[in-house]
Amino acid sequence: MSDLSLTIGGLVFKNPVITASGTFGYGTEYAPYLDVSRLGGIVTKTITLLPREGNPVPRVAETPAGMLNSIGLANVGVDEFLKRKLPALADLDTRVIVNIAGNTAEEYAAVAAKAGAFGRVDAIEINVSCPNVKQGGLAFGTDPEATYQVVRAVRNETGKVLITKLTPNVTDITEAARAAVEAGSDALSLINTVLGMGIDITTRKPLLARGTGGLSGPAVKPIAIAKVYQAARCVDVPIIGLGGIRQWEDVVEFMLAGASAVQVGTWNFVEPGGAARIVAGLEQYCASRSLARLADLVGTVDIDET
Amino acid sequence: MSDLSLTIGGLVFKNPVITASGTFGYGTEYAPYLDVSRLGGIVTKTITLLPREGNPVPRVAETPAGMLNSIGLANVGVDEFLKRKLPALADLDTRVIVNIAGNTAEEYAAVAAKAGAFGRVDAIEINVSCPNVKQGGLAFGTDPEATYQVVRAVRNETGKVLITKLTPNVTDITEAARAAVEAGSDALSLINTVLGMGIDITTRKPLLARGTGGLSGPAVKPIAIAKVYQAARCVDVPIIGLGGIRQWEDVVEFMLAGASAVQVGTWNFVEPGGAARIVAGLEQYCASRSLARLADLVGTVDIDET
Amino acid sequence: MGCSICTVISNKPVAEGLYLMSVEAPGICSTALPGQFVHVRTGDVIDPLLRRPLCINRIDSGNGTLDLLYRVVGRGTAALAGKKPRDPLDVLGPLGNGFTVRGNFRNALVIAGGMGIAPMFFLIDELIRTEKYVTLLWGARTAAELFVSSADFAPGGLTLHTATEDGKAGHAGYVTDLLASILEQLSDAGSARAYTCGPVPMLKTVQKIMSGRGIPVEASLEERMACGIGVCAGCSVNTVQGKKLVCKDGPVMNLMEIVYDE
Amino acid sequence: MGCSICTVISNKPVAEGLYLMSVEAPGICSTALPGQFVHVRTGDVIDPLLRRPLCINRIDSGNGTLDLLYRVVGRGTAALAGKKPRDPLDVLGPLGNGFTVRGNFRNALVIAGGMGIAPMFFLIDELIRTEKYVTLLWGARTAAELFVSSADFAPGGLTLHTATEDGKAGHAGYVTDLLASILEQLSDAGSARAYTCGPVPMLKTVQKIMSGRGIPVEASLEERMACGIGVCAGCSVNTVQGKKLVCKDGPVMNLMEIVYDE
Ligand SMILES: Cc1cc2nc3c(=O)[nH]c(=O)nc-3n(C[C@H](O)[C@H](O)[C@H](O)COP(=O)(O)OP(=O)(O)OC[C@H]3O[C@@H](n4cnc5c(N)ncnc54)[C@H](O)[C@@H]3O)c2cc1C
Ligand SMILES: Cc1cc2nc3c(=O)[nH]c(=O)nc-3n(C[C@H](O)[C@H](O)[C@H](O)COP(=O)(O)OP(=O)(O)OC[C@H]3O[C@@H](n4cnc5c(N)ncnc54)[C@H](O)[C@@H]3O)c2cc1C
Ligand SMILES: Cc1cc2nc3c(=O)[nH]c(=O)nc-3n(C[C@H](O)[C@H](O)[C@H](O)COP(=O)(O)O)c2cc1C
Ligand SMILES: Cc1cc2nc3c(=O)[nH]c(=O)nc-3n(C[C@H](O)[C@H](O)[C@H](O)COP(=O)(O)O)c2cc1C
Ligand code: FES
Ligand code: FES
Repeated sequence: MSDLSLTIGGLVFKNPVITASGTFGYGTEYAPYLDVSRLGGIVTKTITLLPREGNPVPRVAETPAGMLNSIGLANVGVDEFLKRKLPALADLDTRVIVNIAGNTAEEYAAVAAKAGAFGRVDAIEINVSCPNVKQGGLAFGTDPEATYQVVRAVRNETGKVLITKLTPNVTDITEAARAAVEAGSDALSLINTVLGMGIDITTRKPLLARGTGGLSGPAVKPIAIAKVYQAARCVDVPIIGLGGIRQWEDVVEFMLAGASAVQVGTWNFVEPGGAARIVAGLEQYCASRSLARLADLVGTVDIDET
Repeated sequence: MSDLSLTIGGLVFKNPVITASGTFGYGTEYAPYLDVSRLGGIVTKTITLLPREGNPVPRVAETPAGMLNSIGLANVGVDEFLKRKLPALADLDTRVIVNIAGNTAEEYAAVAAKAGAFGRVDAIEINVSCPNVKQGGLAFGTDPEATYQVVRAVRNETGKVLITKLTPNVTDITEAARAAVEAGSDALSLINTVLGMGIDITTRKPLLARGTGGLSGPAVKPIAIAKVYQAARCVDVPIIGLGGIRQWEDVVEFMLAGASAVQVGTWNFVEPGGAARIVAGLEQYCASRSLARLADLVGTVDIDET
Repeated sequence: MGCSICTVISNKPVAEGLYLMSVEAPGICSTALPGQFVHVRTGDVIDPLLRRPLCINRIDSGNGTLDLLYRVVGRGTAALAGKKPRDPLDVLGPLGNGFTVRGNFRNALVIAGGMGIAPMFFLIDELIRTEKYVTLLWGARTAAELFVSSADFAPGGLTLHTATEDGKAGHAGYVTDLLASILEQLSDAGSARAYTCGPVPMLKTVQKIMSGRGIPVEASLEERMACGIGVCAGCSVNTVQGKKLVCKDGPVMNLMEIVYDE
Repeated sequence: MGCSICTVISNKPVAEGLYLMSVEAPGICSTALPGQFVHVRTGDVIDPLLRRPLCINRIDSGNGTLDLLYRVVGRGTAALAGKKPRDPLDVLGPLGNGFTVRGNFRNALVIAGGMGIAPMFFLIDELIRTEKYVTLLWGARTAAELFVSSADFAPGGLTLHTATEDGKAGHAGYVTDLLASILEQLSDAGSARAYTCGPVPMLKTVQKIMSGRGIPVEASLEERMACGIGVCAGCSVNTVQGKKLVCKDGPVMNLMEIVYDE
């Protein structure tokens, strides 16, 4: 058996395939379609201090080889999550990562403190794509200084492994990457969705009620690979790569670019159970190539730097 | 007959369909496949002061519903262009836009001065995605101040209609848009390609020899629509929208988002002659809806701003 | 509830742009309830990317086949229309909850507009099987779309009223024009249930006409979907109890509790 | 040179993963030269997006059909393999320049490795028609891929030497192993021309072996392409005269002028 495991901030993941926030519910919804314990980990939807109902519909739409969403972080709120959703994950043999957001750094910290008190929570992923209400609603993640503040605030509240999830909608991803690491993030995950929009020419209304939204799916994979490659070369913490993954080959591609692990998002909707099939594909890949450690691939893209 | 025309900086275009830089050669290569005079305009490849051979191969690759390129601005240089390529456009009944770039603001200005001396050149499109050698190679377009400098330098050299072509690879497109307009740009075109990358997992080499490159094609259309929508709401000059256009419906979508005209890029490769078919589609669209002026659509997306 | 590669048995147009596809799917058929839907992948491709939600139109439990009735409106349904017998079809389902068929009532009023007819054949089959008196109010754009008659259902149980926008069959106009007078005729309104599916303006009208009558009205709703199983939170709908998800809390919901904005 | 919707006549595997497709394309056939290629859209879809370049394998000018010989290596060629007789096929071509067939020479040496055989049947047909003595050195992975014999060409003109990597037919090894000795046997080297197509390592070897012999060597080259007609500047190749474009200045170029990096 080849070794598919990897370590992030001291935490061992048995394999690099994690399901992405907002695409795997609270962790058990896909149980009828796959053995969740096959996965390296799962990330919950973004959890906020108070429950949120989210944005008006339509809040999903299809685009060429991708989709747009503007769910608006609909979730049950941290208390309800910890009371009613987290217990269902007790017996799963997989890492549980709770994704959090807030409108202020203090809100992030408060959610992290609550979630961090639970043993079943293995790590916290900080979604910095949330609007920073104190600074006029621009996302925290588009400003390295705000990113630093948020990560720092969370770091002060919890000893859990911290992953900061970066937005691709910036001029230079390495600035946010460095800020997150300096503030104490144990790892980075990228990319969150790409800003996008579509318009129905018959009704003249936007495809999403809110106008713009987040693009995901195969269409964004080249963007994600580029950002992972850039981030991996500028920080020393592990990178979790995501954006458009749908098959084991994509995972290998992200690993070559510098990712230690990956997340599968939109593809869960297309192929429920697809994430487990990707794990099987990686096992076969390692076996057929007699690759002892999958992690040896990380960052080994062969680029002529001239 | 409906009126498909529009005006940019006093220059009348008979219809909004223009072919994009780098995807239509020097203007005549596609003549066997379509009547170039059917088009509203054509944009040449980027022209630089000196000839350029471009980057090592592979320099094109395919991605989900899109493609990557890193041609490296291969072109014959401005003198050769003006002497040998421009004359062939003499008899075309279409607007000729010369796309220019340089490594310094002075280089941009020099190319603009040379091209601007020719009557056949109707407008100049400034490609600010070129690396700014004076400032360490980051693209001019990623820095509003550098964008301003370049546009200003060109504006000082020529009275031609100026279009500044913006890169989408920025945190906030409205900053670059405002800078270009303040510096005297008569219009903006967006988007240039999106930073992307792919890796061949068999060879472990990047799909493009250079590693990262520019993503284009249908995959990026939602990104382009979002940027056009944002830019159109913050400046008063006409916007030329592009990114992923392949059919007349896409043109209408860009117009609703705020574009006065559009450019067709990658799709030329898939369907030579496709740009002319799009013009025909727009004519039919106007006729079937008894739309007197296509330009009335511009910016009329129906968004609930709450 | 599962995801399986089924086999297309037949796939034919029944009116212009309207197709009926039969799919061999014994697993789904054995548990499906009227009103549930399936989430179909239209091809083994990444464009179009998402699955398409379609109601279960009818079930032949003997043969283990289910019918899908769909209108070609875009790329996904066009791809479906291109499927041939023996082609594989990736079907997720049955999903969501169904109509209430059991219970202590005698009269069933079914109000369907346009593609809203899709879930109703299965429902009517079940209503007749459980010995209800069924009145179907069926509105369509053209007479050709009224491609099924009461003879296509088990005998005895079905009274059919039709309306067409082109006026070529039945009442000329909307099906909701008929609703009020049908309600008057209803012998025993206290023991009636209503079922409806159709475009939003129709549902709003039905909601208005039915309000205050004490007849339970179940509607099969539509919303844009990504996952189809309650994960993405894409398909939300406003109800008097707050936002709910059409795919998981529906698609069948109490019409009187749906909150439509102005 | 044009873009047209042609019709697939037949499409069959000739060896594992190797397909031969016949396409009705009288317009293209009437002007095509050996060595030219066509740029094919593999479906009416946006994914895969780009056209695929394929050599013209052979032409039946009487029937106005052309053959494409292709190996299934990815999504585009897999889509091609799924085409059935009467399916439409969007073909752009003929593109690029062809091999030099005319001229004052008697011996033609054709060196093909793997898919490099693709443009050679058309070339050999023309060489035989213009009364050259043709020697074909054909290397393949397996014996099954050597699916054509000298009997499949007009009589008299063709001598065939084969090599297979699995050693099941002809020389066991690379086709270039045969090249030097064949050159020795060549009666009249001063009046010979060589033509080659195959993977880059093979072309490099051919370049080395042929160097200094004064025999013109034309190679059909490959590079990643977007437009196929000299617009995108994607398919550049280094030559002693600087960068050229494979699609426009090639695909047939003087092999001795190609600059390969180390
Ligand atoms: C629970 C449910 C059951 C349905 N049952 C049927 C049925 O039995 N027969 C039938 O003809 N139609 C039904 N619809 C509508 C059907 O899903 C759409 O017509 C179909 O998805 C359109 O796909 P397309 O690719 O052809 O159109 P496109 O417009 O190209 O689709 C683009 C995107 O929008 C979505 N979309 C488009 N129209 C609708 C719509 N009306 N509702 C939801 N999503 C839409 C698509 O799923 C896709 O994601 C149902 C919808 C829902 C939610
Ligand atoms: C002038 C020319 C003539 C050719 N003639 C033939 C022929 O007659 N028979 C044949 O089997 N093959 C031929 N090839 C190679 C053929 O074009 C590729 O095998 C094919 O494009 C692969 O497409 P795919 O979608 O199956 O593979 P994918 O790997 O999925 O393709 C991805 C992208 O890479 C490109 N690509 C992949 N391999 C090659 C390659 N070797 N050369 C150029 N582009 C490639 C594709 O066109 C596409 O854009 C020729 C190539 C060129 C440049
Ligand atoms: C419907 C939907 C909802 C999402 N919700 C969240 C969320 O709540 N929090 C978050 O950090 N990312 C969210 N994302 C982003 C994904 O986790 C992921 O970063 C992105 O979709 C790119 O990956 P993919 O292409 O594999 O989907 C969401 C994505 C989708 C499609
Ligand atoms: C092969 C290729 C070459 C390009 N070269 C240039 C160029 O020289 N100058 C420029 O401003 N844009 C260039 N572009 C960008 C296009 O003009 C256009 O902005 C981009 O491709 C998005 O539009 P599309 O999706 O319609 O292709 C190039 C694009 C491609 C695909
Ligand atoms: S479609 Fe995903 S929650 Fe309903
Ligand atoms: S493929 Fe575009 S120039 Fe050759």
